[in-house]
Amino acid sequence: MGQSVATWRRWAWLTGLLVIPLIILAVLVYLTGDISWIQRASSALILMIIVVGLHTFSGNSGVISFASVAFAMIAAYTSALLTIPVEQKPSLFPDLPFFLEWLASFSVPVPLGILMAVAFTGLIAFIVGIPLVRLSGLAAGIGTLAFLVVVTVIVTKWKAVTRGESTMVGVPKETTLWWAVVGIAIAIAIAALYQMTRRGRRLIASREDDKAAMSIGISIPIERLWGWTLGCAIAGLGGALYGHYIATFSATTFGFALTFFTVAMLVIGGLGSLTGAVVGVLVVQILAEFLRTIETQGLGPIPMLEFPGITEMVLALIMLLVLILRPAGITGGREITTWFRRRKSAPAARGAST
Amino acid sequence: MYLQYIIDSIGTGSLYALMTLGLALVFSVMGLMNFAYGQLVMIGGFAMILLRSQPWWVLILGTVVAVVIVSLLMERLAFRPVRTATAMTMLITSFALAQLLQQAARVAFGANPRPLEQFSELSVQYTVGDLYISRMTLITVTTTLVSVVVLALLLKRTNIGVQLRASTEDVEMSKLVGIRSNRVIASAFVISGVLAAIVAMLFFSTRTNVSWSSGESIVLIAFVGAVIGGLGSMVGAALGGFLMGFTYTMLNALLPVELRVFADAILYTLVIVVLLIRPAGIIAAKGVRV
Amino acid sequence: MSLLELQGLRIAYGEAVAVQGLDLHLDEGEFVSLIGHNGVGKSSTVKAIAGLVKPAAGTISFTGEEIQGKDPGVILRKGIAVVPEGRRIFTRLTVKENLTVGATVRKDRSAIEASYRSMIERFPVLGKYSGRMAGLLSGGEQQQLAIARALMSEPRLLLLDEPSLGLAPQIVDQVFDLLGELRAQGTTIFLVEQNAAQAIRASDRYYVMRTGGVIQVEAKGGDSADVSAIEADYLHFGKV
Amino acid sequence: MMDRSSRAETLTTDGVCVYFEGVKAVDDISLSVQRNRIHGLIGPNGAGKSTLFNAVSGFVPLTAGRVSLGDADISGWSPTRISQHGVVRTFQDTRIFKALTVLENVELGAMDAGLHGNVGRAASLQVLELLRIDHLADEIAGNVALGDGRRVGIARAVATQPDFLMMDEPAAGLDEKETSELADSIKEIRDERQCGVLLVEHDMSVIFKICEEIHVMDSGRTIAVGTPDEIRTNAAVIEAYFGSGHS
Repeated sequence: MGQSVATWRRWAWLTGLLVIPLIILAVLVYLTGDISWIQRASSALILMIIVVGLHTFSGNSGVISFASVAFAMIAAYTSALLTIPVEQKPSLFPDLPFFLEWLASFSVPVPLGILMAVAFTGLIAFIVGIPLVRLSGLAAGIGTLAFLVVVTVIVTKWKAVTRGESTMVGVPKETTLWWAVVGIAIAIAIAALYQMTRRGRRLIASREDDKAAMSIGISIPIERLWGWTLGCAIAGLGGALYGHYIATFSATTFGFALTFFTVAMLVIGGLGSLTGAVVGVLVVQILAEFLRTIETQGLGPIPMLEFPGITEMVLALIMLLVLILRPAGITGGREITTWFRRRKSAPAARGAST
Repeated sequence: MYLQYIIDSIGTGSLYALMTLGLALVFSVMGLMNFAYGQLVMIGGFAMILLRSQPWWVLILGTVVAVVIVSLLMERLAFRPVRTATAMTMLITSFALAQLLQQAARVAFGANPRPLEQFSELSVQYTVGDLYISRMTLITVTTTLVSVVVLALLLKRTNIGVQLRASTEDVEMSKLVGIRSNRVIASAFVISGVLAAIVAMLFFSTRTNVSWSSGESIVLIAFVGAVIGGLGSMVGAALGGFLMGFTYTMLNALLPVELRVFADAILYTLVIVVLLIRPAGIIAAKGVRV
Repeated sequence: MSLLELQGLRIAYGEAVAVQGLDLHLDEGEFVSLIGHNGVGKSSTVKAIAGLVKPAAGTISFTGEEIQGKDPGVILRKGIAVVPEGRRIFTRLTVKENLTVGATVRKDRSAIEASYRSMIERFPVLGKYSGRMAGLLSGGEQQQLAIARALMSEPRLLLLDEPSLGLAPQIVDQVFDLLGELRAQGTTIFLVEQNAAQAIRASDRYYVMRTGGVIQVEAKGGDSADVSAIEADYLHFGKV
Repeated sequence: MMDRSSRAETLTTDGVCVYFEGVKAVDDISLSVQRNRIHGLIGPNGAGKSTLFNAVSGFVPLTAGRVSLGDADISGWSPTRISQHGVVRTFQDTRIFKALTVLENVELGAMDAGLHGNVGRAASLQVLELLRIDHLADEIAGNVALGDGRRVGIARAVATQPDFLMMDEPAAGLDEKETSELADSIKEIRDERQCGVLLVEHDMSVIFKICEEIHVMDSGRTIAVGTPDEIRTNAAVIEAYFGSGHS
């Protein structure tokens, strides 16, 4: 690609600074040997992949999307359909439509299934992206939300292929904490590379100032389509891993609640930076687990508070406070690497930007 | 046969139109898409349960007052501090607020839906030839028409209405002529709250229960309707909501049975098509920040 | 005591200094202009007086009271009404609504109604189109409306930012005639203009603002020798 | 990115009109910018210069008339396409990418000329040097002073290797020293890059110092075209700047 050395160095720094602490965290959790903590860490890391995917499009383009969970859902179902053992298929999917009949006698190992699911998700994203990326602002929000509804309805009602409202069962349960760690490392590495190389930087330019971007020959729909396709594929990676993690799921697993939580985590972390995506998920997830522990078993002197909804309620309240006190999110939309860079050029950092 | 479908669709469409109005009004004065609007309707539903045994005028008044108070608190505590933040931050703030209210209702009223005793006097059916018109449809259509007219008169004829419209067009200039933006925005939230209470009363009168999650589907419809209709224009918003309800009911009536389950998918695909053709909505208002 | 007095005014947007060390004053009943070309900080000065930007340093006193950094509504209630650059009438309000909204700070409805009637007497075209959407008026009519809207608050000081902007020459003449009439009727006017010659001729005194935000001259009167000196300086014709 | 082997020699407008709701912002303007020449476009505030500028660069649709680049009709093209074909503009409010560094801003411009990675970086540094802001390369663009920000915006446009560079009031808000340095820089850019320059500017010192031809607009129409010496003494120009009552 002919990237400059400096670009590669910055990529390595950003990826390392984000991934290494996550690996350390995962190892520490693993060493506790506590199954429930390992499970929580795994699902948090998988969720983080979806949020990194969301950041890759929304963070870099500044255009809101509610569709990343829809792509996670598509990937989870695709990978499930590809990897469920052949012997179970006739009883699970007795009425496959003619163009999908080959699925009944077809099964691949889970890693391959995940890869194929990610590729398929990327393809779907590319196709629906051609019209969708032309929308901006609230229209983009509604357009992607409408897409989420369409996917949800199809998944819920297309019984022959998705088992409809019944849960998907027989999905190989293979995702472990280590798979999740590898997944997030790949997602972060790709997302970091994308935003430092020319396509990503053009998309960021269009976010910063659309008119200026056009004035130097940047085609905003094309750059958005790239970011959208890549971001949706990354979200697909998260979705496929999640499918093989929980093994039984339905459309409601990937509903509005998850959608809005992923968007909220991104905004709370700080929209516009990969660091924000990672930090947002970590902070919200740790907080949620902490509250859930109080709700179900109490914590130290705090008694058990067994009201359904109390965890979500307090979590929402805290999210609200973060947004009110720090509207630009915890990181303010800056990457972890800029803290180092800023120090380097400290004498020139005059005044505040407006 | 078709006429019957159209009558039913007009009933649903009117209710949806009313849902979008309150949302669009707040959007037009402060550029906020208030996701917590659906929770106002939900709160109205619970207020109805608590006041069910009271005389009808107490029930109506109590519901309106309860919803308006929550609407005002929302503005003061959550939205005023983020008024100058990005549209995205405001949107997510309203989402967090919606979560907070929803979960608070779950904690307060329990996870299971609470039954709401039916209003038997509303379920009367009238027969005209071979057409059926329920009293509820008539009430809904009338209420919507009256609300739209009252809102139009309010915006057109009163000082606060003129100030609201001035602020909608140019916030800085409206400050320069001495309009107190805090008061104007608060009054938009009051009107929005009244509309949400009316929606709650119409909506839950035909349902048998109220649940903490009741507000979710309502806000989705209102949100989508307001955007495709045209934000910042009240007529556009009402039209968008009406079309959502009308089209949905017609699709359910006219689609062949095997496709009927996909009515939502078809409706939302149509929404995407409308957005692509007219990103600013069917009736686009000039100079609205999106 | 001056009606309006700016002392050591400094306005900065982050790193960019728009106005530096500006001093000027204005007495009751005077017509004073501030001229200078684009980008020298004239509009920033107007915004600071109107309360739309907070000065970084210096004071703005009105009737002896410091008003810098106060809200626009507060400043308007003290008696400074603004006719902003680009007019900024409310295009989707009717002409009459634009005028009544201009009187937001006043309470007495019958007095407002009386002001409205006197306003349409002075600006017959506004009476003629009172029920029309203001966006349908021509540029000159919109400028009259913007001035009338500001007058509806019964200000002690009328502050105008580039009222001639984008208007045809005859219409500009009309606007200046109107300002002259207002002056004759005792309205205190502070005019910020790029159209130097007409502003100089219309006003009692004028200030010239130069890049860097420093007031270079405070000249009196409007005799022709003075004007051509300013003109030379203004267009930089002499420096080439 | 685009094949610029056949570089156009002229950028012309023929009878361009732009009306907004009945207001004739630009009314029948014909002008021609030659490669290797610096053209000034002046006129009082509200004369329609910016609208014309936006129309030529594709940001505002034409009501009538035609914009041509060499023999090609570029009326109605998107801003992206126009800039890809070598007509690149700057903005009065700089519109630099504030969150990126100065160098990254300019590199984005270089990408339009097909220069990436180390090559693009080297080319960008060269442009920064030409504009004498190479010492700011690693600054976050949002943190630089106004005058430097203007130069970043110009550098970004120059890095696209334009055939025609359109500058919208580059000297607004700069002090006298900065303005004079900027004028020198514009001349250097033209000399080194062999591009045509269309310069909208209020500061007459810049216009008279570097322009070879000046086009004067008032109320949407052309009132004079000529060399600096002709314009300086043109009665219509003086009247436009000082109002009809004067003379």
